Amino acid sequence: MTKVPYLTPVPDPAPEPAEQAAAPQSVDERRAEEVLVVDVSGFEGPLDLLLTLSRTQKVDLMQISVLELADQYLAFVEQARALRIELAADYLVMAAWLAFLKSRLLLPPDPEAEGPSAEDMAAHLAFQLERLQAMREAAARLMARDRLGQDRFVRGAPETVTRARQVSWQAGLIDLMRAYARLRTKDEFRPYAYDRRDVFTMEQALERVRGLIGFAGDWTQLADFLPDGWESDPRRRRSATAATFAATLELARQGALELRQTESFAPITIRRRPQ
Amino acid sequence: MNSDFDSTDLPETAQESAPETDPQRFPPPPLAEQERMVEAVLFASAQPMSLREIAARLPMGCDAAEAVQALRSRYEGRGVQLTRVGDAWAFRTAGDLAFLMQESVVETRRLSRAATETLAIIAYHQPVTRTEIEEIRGVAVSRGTLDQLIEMEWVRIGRRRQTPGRPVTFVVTETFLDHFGLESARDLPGLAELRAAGLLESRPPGEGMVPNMFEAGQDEADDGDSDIPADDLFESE
Amino acid sequence: MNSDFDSTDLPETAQESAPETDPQRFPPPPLAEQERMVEAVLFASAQPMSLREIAARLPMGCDAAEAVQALRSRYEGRGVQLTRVGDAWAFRTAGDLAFLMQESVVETRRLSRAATETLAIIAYHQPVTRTEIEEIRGVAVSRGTLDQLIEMEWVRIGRRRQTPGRPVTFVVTETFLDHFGLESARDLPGLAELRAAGLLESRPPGEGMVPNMFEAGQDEADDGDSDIPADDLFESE
Repeated sequence: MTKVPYLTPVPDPAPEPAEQAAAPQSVDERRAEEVLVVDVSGFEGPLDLLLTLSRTQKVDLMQISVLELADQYLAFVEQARALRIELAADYLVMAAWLAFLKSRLLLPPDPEAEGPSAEDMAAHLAFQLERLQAMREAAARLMARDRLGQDRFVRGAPETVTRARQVSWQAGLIDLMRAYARLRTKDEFRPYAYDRRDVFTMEQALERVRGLIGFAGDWTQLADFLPDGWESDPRRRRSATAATFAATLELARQGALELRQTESFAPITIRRRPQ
Repeated sequence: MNSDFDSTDLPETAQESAPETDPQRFPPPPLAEQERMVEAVLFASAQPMSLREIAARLPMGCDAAEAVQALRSRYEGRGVQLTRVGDAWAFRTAGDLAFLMQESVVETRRLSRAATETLAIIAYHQPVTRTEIEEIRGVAVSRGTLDQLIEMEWVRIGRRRQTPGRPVTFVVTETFLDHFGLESARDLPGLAELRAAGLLESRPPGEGMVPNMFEAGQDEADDGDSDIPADDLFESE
Repeated sequence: MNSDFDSTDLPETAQESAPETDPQRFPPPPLAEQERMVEAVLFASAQPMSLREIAARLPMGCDAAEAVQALRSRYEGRGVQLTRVGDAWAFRTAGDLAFLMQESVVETRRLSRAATETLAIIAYHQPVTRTEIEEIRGVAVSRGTLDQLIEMEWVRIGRRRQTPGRPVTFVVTETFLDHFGLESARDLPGLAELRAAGLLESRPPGEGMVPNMFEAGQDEADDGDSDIPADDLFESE
C-alpha cells in the first residue's frame, strides 16, 4: 500500500487530524509520519520530496521501486490539490513526468518508440536520488569534521610581520615624452577638435543672459533668450539651449535670477530675482 | 639544494631582508637552524603560508620544503600540529583537544541546508557549474547561497568551462581546506568510494529524461569575473 | 559542535577524553598528555595565561605548573619559546630570530599606460583640470589613476580654476622634477623637439585641427564637454 504523507495546508491552520488522537501508534509509525508532516515549502524541490518519499520504502536506493515512488508522489500531489495547496509549477511538471513514466513502465514496450526506454528513465531517476542522497551524507560528514575555530584553532596571538615596503617606480623621461608624443600623434587620426561654429558656449550664454535679464522683469520663457540665428538648425539650437540653461542655473546659484517650471517638460521660465 | 625554487620562481618584486647576503659567499644556515626559522615564521602567522612565502622570509639558499618536512615530523603527536593546507602550511591545535578549547570557539553563522549541500557538491564535483549543481540538487541555486559561500571564502570562481556559453565553474578554496582540516580536495572523506560508485559523474539527462524543472543555465554566461586566473590547485584531477 | 549531525557521521578523532571526567574516579592524564594540552591552550590564546587560567582549562587533577615547565624545556632552543610574561606564560618568537619577523620589500613597478599618459599631460599642461586631461587622452581618467599619481607624490592638487564648477587643477611636484631630473616643468621638450628626437615621426597636425585650448582664459570654454558626442571621445578604458 502506498503511504501518503500528511500535508498541512500552507495558508490555513490544519484541521486537527482525528487519527492522531485516535488509535495509539507505534513509535516507529509515529516517527515515520512526523518526518512527512511537512508543508510543501519544507521541501527543496520535487527531487527532495521524492527522496523523502523513497525513505518510506525502507530499501536501499539501488533497489527503489520507481513505480511505487511515482504512485507515492502522485498521491502526494493529489492530496495537496485536495487541500488546495498551491504547488509550485516544478512539482506539477514532475508529477506529469512521473505519470508518463508510470504509464510507460506499465505498458509493454513499444518497439517503434524512439528515445530512452522507460527502464532507462527510471534508472536515471534512481541515480539522481542516490547521488543527491550521497551529497547530503557528504555534506553531513564534512560539517562533522574538526573545524577551524570550533575544534582546531589558529595561533591566538599571531605576530605581525613588519613590512618595510618601498616601491620604486620605473618611469623615465623618455616614457613620459613617448606617452605625450603618442597622444599628440593620435590627434591626427582622431578628429577630437570639433567645429566651434555650431557651439554656443556657456560663457557666451552667461554673458547674454546676464545682459538680458535686466529687461525681463516678469517670467520669460528660456527659449526667448536664445541668440538670433541659433533657432533654426537643430544642432545649433540644441547647443544654445543647453548653454543658456546651464547659464541660468549658474545665475540662479548666484542669486541673480529665479527659475520656474510648472510641470515636467513644461517650458522653463525665468525672471530677475526681485530685490 | 633548493631544487623546488629556482630564482626565477621567486616573485621578482620581493627581495627579503638580507639581500646583501651573497649565497656564494655565505653558506645557508644548517638544516636544524632552518627548521627553527620556519618554526618561528609559521608560528607567527595565523594564515597558512606557501613554501614560496616561507622561502621569501628565510635567508638565501635555505630549503624551505625540507625544513618544513623536518618540522612536521617534530610536531607529530603534539598538542599543536603542522598541517598542510593545499600548497601551504600552518600550525593548528590538534583536533582531539577540541574539548579543552570551548572558550576559544568562535560562534559562526549556521549554514543553511541548501548552503551545506551546495558546498559539498562543489567540493566533491569541482570544478562544477551552476547548472550541474542544480541538476544534482533538483532545485535552482539561489544566488544568495553561492554568494554566501564565496563571501566566506570557501568557494571561488574557477576556470570557465570550454563548452557552449562558457559557463563559469566553482571550486573550493584553501580557506575551505583549512577550515575542514583537509590537506587537499583529494582528501575529502569518502571521495574514492563515491567516485567508484559513479556518484560523482555528471550524467546529463538525455531527451525525455527527468525534466529540467527550473530555468537553469540562463545566468551562466553573465556571471562575470571571467578572467580570474584559476590555478589548478584545488581542482579535482 | 557536532550536535546537528547523526552520531554515525562523527569522525573517530573527537571526544576521547570526555570533559565530564570525574576526578574522583579517573586519574588525571599522564604528564606528556598534560603538556600537549597546555601547548594547545597557550598556542590558541590571544593573551598570556597565568598558571591558574591554564589549570582552569585542563581536566581536574592536572598539574599545570609541572606541565608548563616540561613544555618550556621542550621548546628550549627552538624557534619559538615558552616565555614568562609577568606571572603568565606565552609563546614568543626566539629573540635571535626577530629579524625574520620583518620583511623589507623593494618593489619596482612600471607605471601603467594610463598613469604615464595622465602624468605626461599634467606635466605638459599644468595646471590642468580633469576634464582637460580627458579631452586630450580621449578617454575618461579613472579616479584611481590620479590617486595613484598623488600617492606617489608626483602630482598634487593645485588651485581651483575660477570658472563655473570651480574644478580643481593638477600640477606636478618637486618630487616629480627630482625623479625626472628636471629643473622645472618648462624644461620638458616641446612637440618640435620631440619630433626632432624622432619621438614624433608623423607630420605636424594641421593648423586648426588642434586648438590650443590651454592658453590662459580660453580653457573655460572647453570645460563643458556637453556638446561633444560622448561616444566619440570616451572609449571605455
